[in-house]
Amino acid sequence: MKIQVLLFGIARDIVGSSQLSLSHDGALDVKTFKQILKDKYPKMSHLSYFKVAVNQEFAKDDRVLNEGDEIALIPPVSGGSF
Amino acid sequence: MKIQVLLFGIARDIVGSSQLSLSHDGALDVKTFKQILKDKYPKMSHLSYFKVAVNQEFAKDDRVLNEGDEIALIPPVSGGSF
Amino acid sequence: MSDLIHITNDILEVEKIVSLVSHPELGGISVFIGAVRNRTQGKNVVRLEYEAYEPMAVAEMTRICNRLKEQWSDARVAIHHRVGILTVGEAAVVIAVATPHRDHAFAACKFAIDTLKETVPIWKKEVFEDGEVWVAAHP
Amino acid sequence: MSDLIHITNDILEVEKIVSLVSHPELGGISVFIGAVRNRTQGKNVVRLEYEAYEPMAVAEMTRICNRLKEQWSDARVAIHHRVGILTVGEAAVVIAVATPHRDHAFAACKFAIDTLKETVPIWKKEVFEDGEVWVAAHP
Repeated sequence: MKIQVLLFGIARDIVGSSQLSLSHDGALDVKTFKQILKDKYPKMSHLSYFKVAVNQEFAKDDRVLNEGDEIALIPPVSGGSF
Repeated sequence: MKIQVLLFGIARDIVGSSQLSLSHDGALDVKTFKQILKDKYPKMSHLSYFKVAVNQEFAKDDRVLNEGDEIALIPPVSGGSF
Repeated sequence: MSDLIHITNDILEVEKIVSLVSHPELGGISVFIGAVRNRTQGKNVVRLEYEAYEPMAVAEMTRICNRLKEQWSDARVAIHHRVGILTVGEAAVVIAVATPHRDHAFAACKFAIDTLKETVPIWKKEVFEDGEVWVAAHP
Repeated sequence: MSDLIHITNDILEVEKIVSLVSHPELGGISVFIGAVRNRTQGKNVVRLEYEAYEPMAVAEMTRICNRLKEQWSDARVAIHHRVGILTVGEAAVVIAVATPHRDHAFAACKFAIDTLKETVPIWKKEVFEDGEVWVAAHP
């Protein structure tokens, strides 16, 4: 299975690109997907957190990703400066 | 003693004028002043309340009025329409 | 009467009032706009007439700003109130409060309008198609 | 993207956003303006860069409006967020909520900005004289 991932903010800076292609054998849930990213990009583990959005909605850890889903990494949003 | 009283809103409508002159023998406190007004203008008793301001500040019942004070009747302010 | 505290016959311009309190170190601005409503108790309001005991209204608004700054010392606040004849939808009062963070801006702005409605000597007459009434005058 | 929910590169005009929610039967309007602050943690901010995952940001803002109207059914709400390069003092977000009475307007507007700051995928990079940082990215 092959998925495309959209990257924003610091996640884009860490990966060095605004999109990422990922191949995986068999079913892939959000939890595993996040672990793969952390393994591949250790700096991801240093973030306060990051979430995964599937088709423009936040997805839980057990959500299974499918080819054709719009998948995005959501690093921490803008925070408390006002 | 003679005092001038400024009237606004419904108090002005009740009295029929935006100013009122009042003569009184001896010391006059806010409480007595309010009673005189209610006696003279019974419709004043039908208001939710009215307050007295002396020199642009709300005055308590025991405040003594003096000639030369800026005295005003303050009927209920604009209330809760927004 | 300063720029920050103002009673006027003119239309209130929100953008201008906000600019009076905005400041590079204050990131949260809470604005309250009190507008003339169409219907009270099922009657159509044709227009409203606001009347102020102006020098005392300015004094009370100044006291509100001072009390507000006792509680939120880094706040900047502007209170503009309109008087005269207003039509439905127009703003009667605009309050803008800027603070470093947003929670204080909301709390302080709410304090200002709540206190204004209790203490500032400004009266509102609602004019209907078939009569008129001083708002809140009677129980 | 409707008029009420909007992401734009242009300067946010408060008056215009307020006019989107104002209505003859809604007397209380609470507006929140989130502006770019000068200093965070003692450093001078030269400029800010806001970046949105735009379709999802619009979807999240729409969800906020829907949840808001579940709780305050007679509210009208507009949320406009700016993206791109902003300078100190400029508004990054403007939220306007109109309700019949003011308490609801304040509560609903506060709900909207609190939720927006948690869930809407918009990121802020602070650029200082000597570097830059994605806000809130790290613990």
